[in-house]
Amino acid sequence: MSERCAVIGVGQTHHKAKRDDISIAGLVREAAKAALEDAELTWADIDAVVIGKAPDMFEGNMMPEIYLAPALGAVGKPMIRVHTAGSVGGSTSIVAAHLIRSGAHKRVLTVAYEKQSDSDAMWALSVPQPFAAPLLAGAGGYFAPHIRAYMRRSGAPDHIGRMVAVKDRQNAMRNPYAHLHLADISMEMVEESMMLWDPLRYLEACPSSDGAAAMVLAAEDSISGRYPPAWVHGMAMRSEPTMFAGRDQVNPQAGRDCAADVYAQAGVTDPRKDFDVAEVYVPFSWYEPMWLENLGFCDLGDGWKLTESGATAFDGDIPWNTSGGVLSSNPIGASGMLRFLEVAMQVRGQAGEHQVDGARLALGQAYGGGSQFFSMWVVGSEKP
Amino acid sequence: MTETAHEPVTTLATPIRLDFDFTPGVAQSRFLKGLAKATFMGQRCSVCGKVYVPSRGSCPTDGVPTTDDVELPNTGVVTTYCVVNVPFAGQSIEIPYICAQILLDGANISFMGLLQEIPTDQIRMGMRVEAVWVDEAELTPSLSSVRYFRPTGEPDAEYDTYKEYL
Amino acid sequence: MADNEVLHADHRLEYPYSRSTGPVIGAFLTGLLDGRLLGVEGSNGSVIVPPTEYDPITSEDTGEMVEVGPGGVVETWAFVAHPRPKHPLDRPFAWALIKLDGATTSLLHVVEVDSADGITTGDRVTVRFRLPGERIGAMSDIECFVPESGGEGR
Amino acid sequence: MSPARTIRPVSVASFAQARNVRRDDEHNEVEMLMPVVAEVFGNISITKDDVDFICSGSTDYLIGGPFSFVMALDAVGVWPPRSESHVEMDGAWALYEAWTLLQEGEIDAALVYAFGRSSLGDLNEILALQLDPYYEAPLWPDPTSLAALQAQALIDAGKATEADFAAIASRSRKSALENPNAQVAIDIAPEVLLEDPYVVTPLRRHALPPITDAVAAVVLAAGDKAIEWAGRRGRKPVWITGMDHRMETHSLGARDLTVSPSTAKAAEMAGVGGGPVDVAEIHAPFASQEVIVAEALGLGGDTTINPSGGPLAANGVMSAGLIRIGEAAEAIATGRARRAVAHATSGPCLQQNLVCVLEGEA
Repeated sequence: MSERCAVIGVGQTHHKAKRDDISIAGLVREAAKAALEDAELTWADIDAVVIGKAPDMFEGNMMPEIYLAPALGAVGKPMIRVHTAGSVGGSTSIVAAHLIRSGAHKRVLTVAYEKQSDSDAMWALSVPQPFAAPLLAGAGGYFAPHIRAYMRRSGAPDHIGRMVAVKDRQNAMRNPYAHLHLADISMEMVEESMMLWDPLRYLEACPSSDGAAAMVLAAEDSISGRYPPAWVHGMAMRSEPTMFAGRDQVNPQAGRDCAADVYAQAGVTDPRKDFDVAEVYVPFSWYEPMWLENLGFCDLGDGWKLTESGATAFDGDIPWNTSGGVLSSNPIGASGMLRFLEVAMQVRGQAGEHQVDGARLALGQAYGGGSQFFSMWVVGSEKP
Repeated sequence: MTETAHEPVTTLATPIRLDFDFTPGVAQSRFLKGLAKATFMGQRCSVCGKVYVPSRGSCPTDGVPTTDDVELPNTGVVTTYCVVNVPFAGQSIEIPYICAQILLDGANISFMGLLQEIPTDQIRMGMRVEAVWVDEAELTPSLSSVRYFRPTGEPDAEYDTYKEYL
Repeated sequence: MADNEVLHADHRLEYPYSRSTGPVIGAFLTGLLDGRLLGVEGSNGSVIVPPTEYDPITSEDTGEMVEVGPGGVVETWAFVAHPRPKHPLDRPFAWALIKLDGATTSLLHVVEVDSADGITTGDRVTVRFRLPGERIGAMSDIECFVPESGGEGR
Repeated sequence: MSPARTIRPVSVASFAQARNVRRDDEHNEVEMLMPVVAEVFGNISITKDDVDFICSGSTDYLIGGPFSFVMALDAVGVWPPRSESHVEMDGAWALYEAWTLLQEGEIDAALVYAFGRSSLGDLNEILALQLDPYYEAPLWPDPTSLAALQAQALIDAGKATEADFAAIASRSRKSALENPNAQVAIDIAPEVLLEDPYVVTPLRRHALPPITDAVAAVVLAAGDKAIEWAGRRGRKPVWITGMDHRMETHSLGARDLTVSPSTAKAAEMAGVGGGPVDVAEIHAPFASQEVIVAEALGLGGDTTINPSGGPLAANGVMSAGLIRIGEAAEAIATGRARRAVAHATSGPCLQQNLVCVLEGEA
């Protein structure tokens, strides 16, 4: 009963710390119009709209699909708003793809965004609530102890995180849309940057960005666009409880299960070999080796060795985060979709300077909350 | 048609203030009221037997109400930690300081706490710690009743004893 | 404190949001500083007020800014005898959708009337701006609309 | 026009809700949800392990803090990890998402839940934040005022009178006497209600929905599970035969507020006109809005509207739409209807509308 689904158009904004030139509607339209142009379609061609973002408190605009409906061509159409924390950009893409696969619609526009400079990311993510613990750590303070746990478990040397920080920023130099363009990034520069949440330095953490991402998804009989379609070979979401006894936050079961599910759908047995490129949600540098293991690209404890060997570099055998990743652009609600979008660009051959030659099958991953929500998809240049 | 004597408006201030009545619910109230008496009150799941502190009223893995109250001691283990070096809004502690995941003895889940009375470069995973409470007159139903945790001086716990609770 | 008593606390959610307007909303708000009301050309010859970057029905990009008002017609109304603290006026008023002269769509704002008998659909109203020195480039620069007859009610 | 495609029959296998109340003073969201989730599974003797997908609907603004759906998940106990999603919308749209997945044929059962405590903050201020953040929200128009603009337009168009609003309110709250979960249930004649003062002219107090704390849950099932699980209660399955939802523009000044083209379109796509409608559960929070929705759904005089009491008897923000689907399904399952329509709405003045058609077996 399930229809084939493909990405036929992608669009994104130029991501910046503050897009002070544009309204919220203007921001989402910049991405959506680019995706429509890429698909060679107009607003009227779209059957439904699926929008995603992280907490509404970023912009102080409750259930923003209500305000944004006319800005996104949704008048007279179905519109859905997804919110699954940091994984939302990925989940939004998946909900949109289900609308195609179920046969409900032929062409769906999906958009994710965050205009976090309207307020302050640190505030909006952890609004102080009564009786809660006094604010102890801030955003990175939640993840830094888990990074330390990973280092302890794997015996990874200190410089691995710095390598990832440099690699992803070098990749961002190839991506005109990336927020950070640090031409002189180096291991020394990362090491000399401020230690924020020991063991995490300033340049090992993601920026706070305004930005939006959009894709047009289509059924097999409705393909159009400037580039060949990126076919969806597998997609899945997994959640586990935020806090529970014995929870493994370094290598969460939900991530492993989610990966196993999409790999089975896509016929992937050896991710490192089967994928040509992967775009994975790495907001802090150490999450690359952690997710390498979680996603089964290597054995447990060996993630850092893969990074160290250069395998995940742009010219490595399995490039990770060719767009520059979350470390180079982080409009939170859109960050997951940017991962999904980048791999679609790769298998469509439209990634320009950050194109991996001959990319045919790729993995996009997003996670959210305290690593308890995962969404992933596998896209390929061949029909599944 | 848009000539104007004014600088064009490019930003708009829209302050938003909403007031709520907040309740943490039955189970968390019990935990918070325990703090006002300088005790850690946890709850045990009747299905899996795990002890949650604080408990939000349900076992997150079994989805059943937790009703079995358990009073926990003031002592525990640092399972993992980070040293905070970044100033941010709402922060009231002088940097750098240690933010630790603390597993109370008898609990099956760790929570985040401030660690003091030790230089930031001497903290270790597995360190034994105890809660230091505020003066009795200052005790309130809030985590602010825990001034901080400090090392007890006991030998470190073996990694294997807490590795599931990082 | 009884053992079964549940705790409560006041919780205030507060932030001074600062929004970038983009060119179209920015032009409208700049117009308010000048004491002018602006719309924007939408699809099929329409004039959208307040102006947005997109047509509210077709979603197509909008065109040139055009001046509208200062008078208009009440399309529908709702009378508030007891304003809420955050309402634009602290005395009785009516919310109204007002189709300004030259506009195709209606603007949501308030009309100063002291009773429900003072307003009817089809009434002509005109804008009352705040004094130039009090304007900040926001919707509140429009203090309210008043009946064109002068607001004495009927 | 009928639905353009064949759809997979999916049943509303179980429905549960907490008693709708003005204020649950005691529990947090997890504590409110747990008994309802237990009941929705218990009704048909299944556990969380029997559902393949979970989807919820809620909004952070009711509690005034981000990520309220994250903790709510603890009421289910998603371990081992589950395929799970969340919409920041009424639970009716969470049900739509789950229904979409079930259409693909790869899963057979899903849990949908919704929760919202409107009592914690000032709903009149909170809902203003749904409006255009540049032009409208800064004026803080409250939902009652916006509904009154719509009601006045309806009166001006000669489509309804204040007496009609009172009749709807009177009928709703009288029907609620039969619903143990309803919040406002009373038998008062419309003539008496018309003596109520205006809150915002032309809406009198009785035309407004109550403020409600509510949670609700539904289990959807397809294929053999639908039949088997219904059979465990001696029931026949209640099938969803069509579902659709549509959005309108946000600009109130660009809409004809006296009609609901989005409801009409959704009704057409869901196939409402394909047979007689015995019961319609309409999510029209203000009495005046029921007039508009009933017309858009094309209902005739034979349809019983809101036998549960509807949103005028209990209006849990984020759950009231899901509850309409649950109540409509119960009406069929208990033999009070053979074919029913459920409706959910979102946004000011009925901006977004969902329509679900349910049928029992003869």
